[in-house]
Amino acid sequence: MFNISAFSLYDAVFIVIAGVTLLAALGVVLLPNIIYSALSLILTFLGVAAIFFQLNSGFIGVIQILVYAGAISILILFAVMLLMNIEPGRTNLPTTRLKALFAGGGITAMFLTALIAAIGFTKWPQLQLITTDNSVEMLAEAMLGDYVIAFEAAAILLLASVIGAILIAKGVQEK
Amino acid sequence: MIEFILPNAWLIPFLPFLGFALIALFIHRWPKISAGVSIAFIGTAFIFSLLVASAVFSEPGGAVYEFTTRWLEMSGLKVDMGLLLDPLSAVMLIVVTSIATLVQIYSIGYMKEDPGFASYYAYQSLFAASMLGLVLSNNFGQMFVFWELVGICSYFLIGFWFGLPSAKNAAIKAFVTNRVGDFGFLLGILFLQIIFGTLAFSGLAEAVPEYTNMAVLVPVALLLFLGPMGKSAQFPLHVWLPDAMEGPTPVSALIHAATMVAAGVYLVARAFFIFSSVPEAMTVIAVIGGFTALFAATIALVQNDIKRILAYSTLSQLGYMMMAMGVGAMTAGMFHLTTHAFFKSLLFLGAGSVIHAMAGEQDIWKMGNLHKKMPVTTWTFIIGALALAGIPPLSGFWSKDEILLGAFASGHYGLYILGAFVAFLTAFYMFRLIFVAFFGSNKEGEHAHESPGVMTMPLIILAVAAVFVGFVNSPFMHHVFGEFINHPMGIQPHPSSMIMISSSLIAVAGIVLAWLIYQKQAISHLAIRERFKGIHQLLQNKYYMDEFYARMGQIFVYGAAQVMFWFDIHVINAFVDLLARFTGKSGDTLKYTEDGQVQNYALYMVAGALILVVVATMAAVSVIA
Amino acid sequence: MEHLITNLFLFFTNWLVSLGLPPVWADTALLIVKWTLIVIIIILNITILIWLERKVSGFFQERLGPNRLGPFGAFQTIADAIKLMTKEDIVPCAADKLIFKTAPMFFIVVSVLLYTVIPMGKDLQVIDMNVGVLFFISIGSLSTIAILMAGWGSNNKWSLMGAVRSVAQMVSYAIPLAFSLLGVVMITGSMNLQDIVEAQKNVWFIILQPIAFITYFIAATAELNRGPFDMPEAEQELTGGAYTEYTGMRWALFFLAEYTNLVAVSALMATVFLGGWQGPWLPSWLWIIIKTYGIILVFFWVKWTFPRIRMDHLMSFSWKFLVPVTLANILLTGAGIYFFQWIGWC
Amino acid sequence: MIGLPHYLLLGAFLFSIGLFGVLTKRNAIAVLMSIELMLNAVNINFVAANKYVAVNDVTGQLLAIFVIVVAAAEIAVGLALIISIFRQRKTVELNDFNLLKW
Repeated sequence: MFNISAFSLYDAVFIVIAGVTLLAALGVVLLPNIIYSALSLILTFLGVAAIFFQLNSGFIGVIQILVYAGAISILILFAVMLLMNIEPGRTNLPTTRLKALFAGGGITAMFLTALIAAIGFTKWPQLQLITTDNSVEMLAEAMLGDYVIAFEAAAILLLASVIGAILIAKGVQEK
Repeated sequence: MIEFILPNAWLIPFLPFLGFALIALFIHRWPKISAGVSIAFIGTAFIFSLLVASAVFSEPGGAVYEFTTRWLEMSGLKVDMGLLLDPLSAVMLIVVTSIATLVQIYSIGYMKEDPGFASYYAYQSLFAASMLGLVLSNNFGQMFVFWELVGICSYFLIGFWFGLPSAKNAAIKAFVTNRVGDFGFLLGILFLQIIFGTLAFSGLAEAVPEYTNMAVLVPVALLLFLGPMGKSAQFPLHVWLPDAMEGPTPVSALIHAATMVAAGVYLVARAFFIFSSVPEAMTVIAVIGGFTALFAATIALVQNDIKRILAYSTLSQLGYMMMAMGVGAMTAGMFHLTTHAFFKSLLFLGAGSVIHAMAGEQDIWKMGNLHKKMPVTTWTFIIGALALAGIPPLSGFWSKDEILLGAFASGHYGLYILGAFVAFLTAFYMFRLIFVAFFGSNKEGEHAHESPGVMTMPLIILAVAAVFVGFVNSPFMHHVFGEFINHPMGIQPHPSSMIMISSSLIAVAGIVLAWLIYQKQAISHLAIRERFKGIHQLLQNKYYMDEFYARMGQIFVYGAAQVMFWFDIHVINAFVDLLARFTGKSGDTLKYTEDGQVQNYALYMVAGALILVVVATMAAVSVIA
Repeated sequence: MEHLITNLFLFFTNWLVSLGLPPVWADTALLIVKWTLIVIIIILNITILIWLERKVSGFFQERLGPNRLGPFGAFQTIADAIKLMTKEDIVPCAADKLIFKTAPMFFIVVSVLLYTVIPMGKDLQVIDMNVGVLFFISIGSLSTIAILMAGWGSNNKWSLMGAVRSVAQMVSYAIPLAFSLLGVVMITGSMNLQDIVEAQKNVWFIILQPIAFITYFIAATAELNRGPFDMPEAEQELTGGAYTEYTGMRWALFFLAEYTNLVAVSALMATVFLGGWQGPWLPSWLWIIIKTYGIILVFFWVKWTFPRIRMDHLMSFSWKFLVPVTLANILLTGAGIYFFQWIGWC
Repeated sequence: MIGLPHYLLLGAFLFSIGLFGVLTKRNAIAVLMSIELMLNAVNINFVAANKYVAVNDVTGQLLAIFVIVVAAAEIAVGLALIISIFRQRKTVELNDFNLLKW
């Protein structure tokens, strides 16, 4: 399977990005300090964005950076800073209940096995990566054409969630 | 200019809408500017309408322009929107824009003191925009949208003085009553979409006549007719229109006499291809129209409120138009719509002028001798009344005559007699109003004063129109109107001098009777009232329709509530109790799995998903193997 | 002159290929060379800029500015740089050391990354990306994280407060910033910066989109944390905001990154609104430098002329004024495009 | 050499890491962050499948955009809820969110 002559720069870049992304993702879950978790979450987002760039979908990549790395991660960092009331090094520990820990780990392992098995056993046709990136125009066409209702619904969802978030976070004013 | 306006006819409804938006958003603080903007925009729309009409009527038989664009498209649903410019819509455009312009000019004087001056003009503009949009729609879907917009504008305008409980209630009543009709209308539209796959008039006009399954088409046509029934206030749904007079009088003139209530008639004319292929529906329309005409005319005989008399008269005339549609005389119906729009708005504006002069007094018995102080109002009002009564050669004569002729020629003799009788009643109650209010002996009218020029000018213009509009479909002008506005399925009989003469005589008889009773006082109206006390009571109370509705509502709602109460207690409640007991028992047993830990729930969820994945994989493997 | 730099690049890659390197690797090497060049240019440029700002601000305030070292005090910055480099590197003991040390590096990397898509001349661009404008905005939004890291890592209340202010300000102003550029993107029909430059062959977008230019300028001032929107650093009340605890080279990195951002934003503004590298007689890469410096001088002017604005005014100015105005501009642009298509001008 | 399966595998690993986080973390914000990981994994699958399979179609990328939109909404409301709970209970530990416990 592994053929050194077919190994290209593209593959090397992929392996590096994927490795960094996965390490950062492990960091999110395993680091005991939630600030570090949040920062490595940002690194994961950037890694996923890099994966998108490598897939020649620059638009999604840029959106990924803009929305996830630029906005969502800031929200998370703010929330973390607002909600810290114990020492930072103990903010993101795994659950104390061993049963839950083992059950979670076991289920995750089984799930991963099932997924890997599914990917491995599927007969993938020899597919080539589409290298053209005219996706911005096509995305615009699709978004405001066939999927316009979904687009509107997403807009309304965002509006509703913004208002909801503000109201919930503000809390009830005690008179 | 004409080349420009045809593809850009959307400007006609758009301009008033722009006016509405400007007033509502920016300039409502300056009432005078608001009024000016509103009038300027509707006036421009009027000029555009004239241009459109000149283009449409330049070809024999009328040119038809249709412009369609795709509004939104996705797999399985295509929604078009478009403009339809044909003689029918051109006539309606002119009627709506001209009367709206005059009414808005008139309102400068009438609404002068009102604190809501600017918002009044905003509503007026919005109404004009929606009405014009309705007229220009080329499909049922778009039309329905504007139909509802018109309804909401009517609601706003009836309830314009929402501080008065009566105005508020009238607005709600109008809205709710219209909902009943609109619900049926919407159902009809949906059925059309399901059956024919299109809502465009052009597409339906081809498809409907070839469709033979009457068991489907009859209910669809009747459902569609429910919309006009509500909007044009036909018999069971008529109750809102008289109450709608709580709104400002120019509103009554524009909306509840000339334009919005005519939308129902317009719809029937627009969808004539559907109704005319369903004879049963035609009969229903004719009977309901005729009945409404008679029913409302009789009520109008005994009303004392000047606006209510006119309101019932409007009802009656709308019934007339519907009757014309029903007997197949589509041309006559549309013609009557056009002429009626002019003289009825004239009458309403005249009534408004009187009310304005009398400082809000609406009871005709408290007026009198107005003709000395208000000559312009009086004489224009009389012209309008003569036109309504059908005195030749005023406009009402020609159109009313055509309707009677249509009823006669299509063999509906009963309806013909009914129509002639209604014409008699019309002449009578209109001149009862005139003799009592304008020439009566009461001294109250002495304090009146003529309205300012900004109010009398529209009256004069409308009076001129009321005299001359009728000629477009008279034998003198070779029935020009009918040449453009007709339908192959409609009937267009040759004029008959017998019917003309008889109907004129009937009208004159009505006027003479009114003169005898109310002016000459040869017959005491009080004596008549005493003699026919029962009937008078019945008419005075509008056949107790409102009370009837209220009573029926109470009986049915209360009765149904009784039944449901029993059902609820003995069936549903028992079942629910059973469920509750079951739930309680099972909850007692199962509660120990619910430990309040979100993650445990997530764990169960993922485990379930995992089981599904494994089962599916095994199934797939077994299929392959 | 025009093709001087491109020819040099071409020569370099051809040389590498002739040495037997695969073209892909040669391109990669060229990319590295380009980045190195950019970093060198940035550092040189900023040395000049810092001197220029001090001099210009001095003149604004009727002072002389630096005037001892070298002609017109031109070597002052170099002396400062030497001072900063030799200073002791202090890390507060209560600080979160890892975050404290990473923040300046992250900041400078993000700032340099901004230059990826800016066309610095005809055919002179690191990567010609079809979503260039959006890329610029999204990378720009990353610098908030660096500031937040600096503020948190310092474990000092002034730092944290400055960082939180700064982030709130930058997140708020990122919205009008992006919306202002949208008008231009709508007219061009492309987010590629080269296309945008090409589209200004006849008329600059500052004329077609004056509102967008002004809103972009305001939003960019706030994004850059420059005066009069320099609340986050406000020395008088916050003792320097997020950078309070930083000294020596780390502080210099922040300083450097801020100026890097300033140049990048000005260059983008020149590209998007002032016709980019287009101009007569001079070579294209000189034109963009001239235009960029012109805009930077305006930034200096604004900073040293207006007083600082209160934080709540700052926020409500963005949400209640700039965002509606930019939205209205988008609406207007759409209507205008439709109108011009309708009368057949484009 | 790198092909669609590798991207899918990356997605699978990322998803599993996120899943592990959701099931075992104590801190509510950490759970939200893990959910973001899972959503990102899904996005990788969408975009990769789109880029390898569909030549003239962008449905996969479009779905990814919608996922991002929903994620943004989710994180905003989720964090607001956590803040609201924190105000009441002074903690973000999921174990302490036990008002609904029997």
